[in-house]
Amino acid sequence: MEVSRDHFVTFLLRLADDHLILGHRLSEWCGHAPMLEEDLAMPNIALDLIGQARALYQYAAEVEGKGRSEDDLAYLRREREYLNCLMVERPNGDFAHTMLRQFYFAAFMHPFWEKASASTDETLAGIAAKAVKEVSYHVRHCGEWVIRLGDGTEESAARMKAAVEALAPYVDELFETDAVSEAVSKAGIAPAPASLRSSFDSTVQRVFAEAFLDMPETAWPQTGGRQGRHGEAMGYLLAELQHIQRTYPGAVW
Amino acid sequence: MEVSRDHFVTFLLRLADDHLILGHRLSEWCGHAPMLEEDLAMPNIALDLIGQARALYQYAAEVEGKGRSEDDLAYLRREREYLNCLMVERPNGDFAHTMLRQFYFAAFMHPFWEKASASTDETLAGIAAKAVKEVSYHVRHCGEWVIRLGDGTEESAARMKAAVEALAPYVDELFETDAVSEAVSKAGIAPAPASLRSSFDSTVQRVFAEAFLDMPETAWPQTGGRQGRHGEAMGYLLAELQHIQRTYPGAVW
Amino acid sequence: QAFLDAFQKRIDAEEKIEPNDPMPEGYRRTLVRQIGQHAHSEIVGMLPEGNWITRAPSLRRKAALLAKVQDEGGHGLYLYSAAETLGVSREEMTEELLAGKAKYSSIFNYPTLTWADIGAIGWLVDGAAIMNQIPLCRCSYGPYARAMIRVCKEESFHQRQGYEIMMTLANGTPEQKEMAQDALNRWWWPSLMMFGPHDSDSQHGDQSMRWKIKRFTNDELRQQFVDSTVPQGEFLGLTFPDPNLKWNEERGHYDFGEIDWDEFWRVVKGGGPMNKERLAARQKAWDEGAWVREAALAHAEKRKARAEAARMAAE
Amino acid sequence: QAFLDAFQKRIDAEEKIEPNDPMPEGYRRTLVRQIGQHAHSEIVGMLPEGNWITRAPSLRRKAALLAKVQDEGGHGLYLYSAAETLGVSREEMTEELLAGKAKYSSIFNYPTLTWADIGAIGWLVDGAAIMNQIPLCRCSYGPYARAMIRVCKEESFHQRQGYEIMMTLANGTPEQKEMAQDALNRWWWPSLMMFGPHDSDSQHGDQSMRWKIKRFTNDELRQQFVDSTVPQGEFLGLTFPDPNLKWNEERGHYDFGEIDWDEFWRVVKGGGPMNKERLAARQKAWDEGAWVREAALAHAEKRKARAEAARMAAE
Repeated sequence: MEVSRDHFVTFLLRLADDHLILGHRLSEWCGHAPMLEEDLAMPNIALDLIGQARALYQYAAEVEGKGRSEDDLAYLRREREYLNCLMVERPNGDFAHTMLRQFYFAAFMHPFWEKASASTDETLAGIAAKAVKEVSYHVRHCGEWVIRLGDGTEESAARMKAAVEALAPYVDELFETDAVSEAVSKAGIAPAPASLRSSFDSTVQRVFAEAFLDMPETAWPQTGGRQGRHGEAMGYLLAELQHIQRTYPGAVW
Repeated sequence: MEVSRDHFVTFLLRLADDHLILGHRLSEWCGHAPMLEEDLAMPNIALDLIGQARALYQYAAEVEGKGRSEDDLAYLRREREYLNCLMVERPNGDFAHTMLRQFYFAAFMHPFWEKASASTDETLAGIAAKAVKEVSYHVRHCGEWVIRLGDGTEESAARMKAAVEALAPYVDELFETDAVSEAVSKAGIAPAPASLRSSFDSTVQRVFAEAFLDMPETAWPQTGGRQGRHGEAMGYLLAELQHIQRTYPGAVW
Repeated sequence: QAFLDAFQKRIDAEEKIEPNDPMPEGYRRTLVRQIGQHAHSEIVGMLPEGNWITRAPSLRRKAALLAKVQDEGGHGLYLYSAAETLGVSREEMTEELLAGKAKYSSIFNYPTLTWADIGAIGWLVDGAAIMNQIPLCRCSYGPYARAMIRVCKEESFHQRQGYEIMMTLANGTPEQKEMAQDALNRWWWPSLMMFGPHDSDSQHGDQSMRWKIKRFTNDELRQQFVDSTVPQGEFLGLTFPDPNLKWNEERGHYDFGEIDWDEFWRVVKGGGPMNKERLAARQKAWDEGAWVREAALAHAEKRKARAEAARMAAE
Repeated sequence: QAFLDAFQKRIDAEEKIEPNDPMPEGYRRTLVRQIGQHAHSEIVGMLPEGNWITRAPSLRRKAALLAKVQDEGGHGLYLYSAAETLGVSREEMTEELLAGKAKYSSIFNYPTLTWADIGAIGWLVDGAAIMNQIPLCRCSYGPYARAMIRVCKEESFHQRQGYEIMMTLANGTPEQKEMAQDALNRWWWPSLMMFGPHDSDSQHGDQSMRWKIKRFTNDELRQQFVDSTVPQGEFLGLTFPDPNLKWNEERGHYDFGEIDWDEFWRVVKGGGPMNKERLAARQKAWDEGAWVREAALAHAEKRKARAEAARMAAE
């Protein structure tokens, strides 16, 4: 079963954009973390994400075959062409929000990469094999923080609860299915997002139980990121991300 | 006594940039003011500033004679080419900071425009005649807020004092003299900035006396804006300001 | 009942009801709710457009947008004043908004994603608002009717401005035209939703019509809006995202597809893309502004006390 | 005095002093001050470069910059640990920094205005730091010397990376070359200031030399830096902003102009362009992080208590 080039590129860009945008958000903390150890850990995770994004953009560029570079893809698209899910673009909020967002994403990506390391696509399998090790550290590190804050002081527990509530509408989009994700999973390239739900849920449940948190619930999941319909914070993020590339077209850095 | 075209253009750009950047900062409040009346007053002042900036950019473009438009000048220069003073680019801080910054700028521009309405340059005289009316409202409106906050509650007085301290290093730059300002004032085009100090001081003194505030003092005035050496907040402001123009080069809006 | 009949007679005679006139409690309540909702819509409506002020693509557009958003604040102010004539204060209304008890127009729960959204909002959202509001200029309650006359004049200016933005984009580069089309795609259905549920599902419709607070039904206004807007869109060379949209010679109106009422109710109830953020932004402004409002009050009182003391000393 | 002589003898014999060794109070104090300052410099130094992470012009550069800033945090961590061996905690040192009592390198009180500043900082600032730090790898205090060995290795990698950024810009478009030149113009003199006042004005110099905390004087190190950096700049085709800079055949060194000592002292005392903002940023991170640190502590205690209870129950 073959996947169309368009679908494959779209799939890769969605994944790459998730990593770039979340890496961007995380890197905004740089030098402003609550403790020095986190000023090391957060850039470390951000580095992993940017590294994964690079590998994915490079591969997307290759598959696309239009002569675009990783930087063309990362920097020179318009907002409506970025295909990341909404969760990764959410503003950082406080440390509880940031850690929870990262934990959710890692809890989703861990089984994703695990399955993808047996991908029928060798390049993706290679990316996955490297990423799965990195992301299992992210699950651990961020999960520990979720526990520490959920079962810390009264204030930290309240903030953690607020974070769970604030991010709840953005969880379901991770598991969204459409023609692209179906084509890719049918071709054995990557797991169907919906198939990762139980693994995600059990990771979250395990951590939330220790953190005395209730599982996220929402009557109104938000969606649209995969079609490039973002929140209002996204435009500002891109203005910052793209500014130098847009200001000096064609320059090499 | 003639002024060189370069000096004249530089003079106009400095003035235009002051108005654009301060207007930008002020407009960031839009929809977030502490009361509805200020959600009307602040955009109103911002509109005056943007209007003045437009007149000045248009004239600068004309004098420069290189076929650039007001938007080319406002949107398409690099950070080091913007010549606004540092005060106008300072982040908004709280309402006390914003009002004080606006009050300082208006207290400086009021005598400036008053003198400039008798400029040997007719176009500038025309811009000045219109602006002087607008800015006298800004002095009044912002001055009243400085008084209200300085002589309001304990909290508002403390915030007002903090604002005075925070902005003190940026006051002196308004009065800075260099070859450009000298050439322009010798030609009778605009007053020498230093000549406006006593008027500025007496406006500030009058208001500060009512507001129970001490005059701003600093051992270390900050400067550099007139040579395009800005603070770190400026780059983010420009990324936002310029994003659409940079993204769609040559488009008409 | 005699009072109600007499009141209805005044209404039927197209007399204006004024603040000090006797009025049925239901009439007062309906007006307070509607005017308050309307005022809140103006205030919350500053946010999606305000989102583009610092990124407006030219100085001319930036100035026009600033002026527009400022006008909206002004409308909010007139409307709160009109509601205050019915004995409810701006603070009370604001607190109801922030508590999620008072509604505002659901359209502002959609995000503005590109510059073209500013055009689309002016053209479609202000266009729909005008359709709703023109009849309100003849509303039976005097202060509301008079506020609406001012509001409508400015709104129609905004609508033209929005259309002009769309025109510029539609005649611009291919990317700009695409941006305009995308904005139309996203804003068309929510604009149709602005007229509210079908007449058959509308709660307050009939009584409001009798009291001449409303003059046309939701569906009538919606049809009017479609009829006047579709030719404008065609003139721009844009396509409406509705395969069922076509001129019906017989009816003398455009037919159009069914609104996604699930989405409608979801957004009304708080599940739109921006509901939480809009309220959070207003809440933040309100909370962070508290010390300013307190200071203004404290200062005014100090002033009054001093003036009083001076007067006493002089006597 | 016998103790001091014995201590000096160990120093002269190039023996390493270790945490539990007896040492003169002045030696300890000097080290605490210097290592603390050094650690703070790494931490505050994350800010000017951190300022460009979200705006780095390519993914490769973004990753490298992230890694670099992270390394600086790591250096801060080693150094705080080295200082802790002398009996002063990281909290205490942080509080001294935030209270303005402890210094950090003045160079970080200049803003990063363009991407080229990231190149210039790597090339010049890290270059100057390495000049200062290489001799510290042989510092008489063991833990400090060992920390510096790790630090120096990474710093020289950063320095090469910075030079490579400058090279790319210098070989790039005219605008990029201009950007590189502008960065050199702004960072050159502050880099020279990094070596501190002239030997004749240096407070702590002589004793530190005797104790082999320092191995070269400020002016010696500054000369070394100029000698090694000028040819690198010339290779880039850039011009140093010093008309007096020229090779002195006789001395076998570059002559260079006089530093603006007024500016030097002004920035040391708190009047640089970014002094207030750097401290404010650190203070904000510290204050806003307080609840996180408290929560971590509270959780650790709960865990311990639970483990304890479980152990008791099991016994």
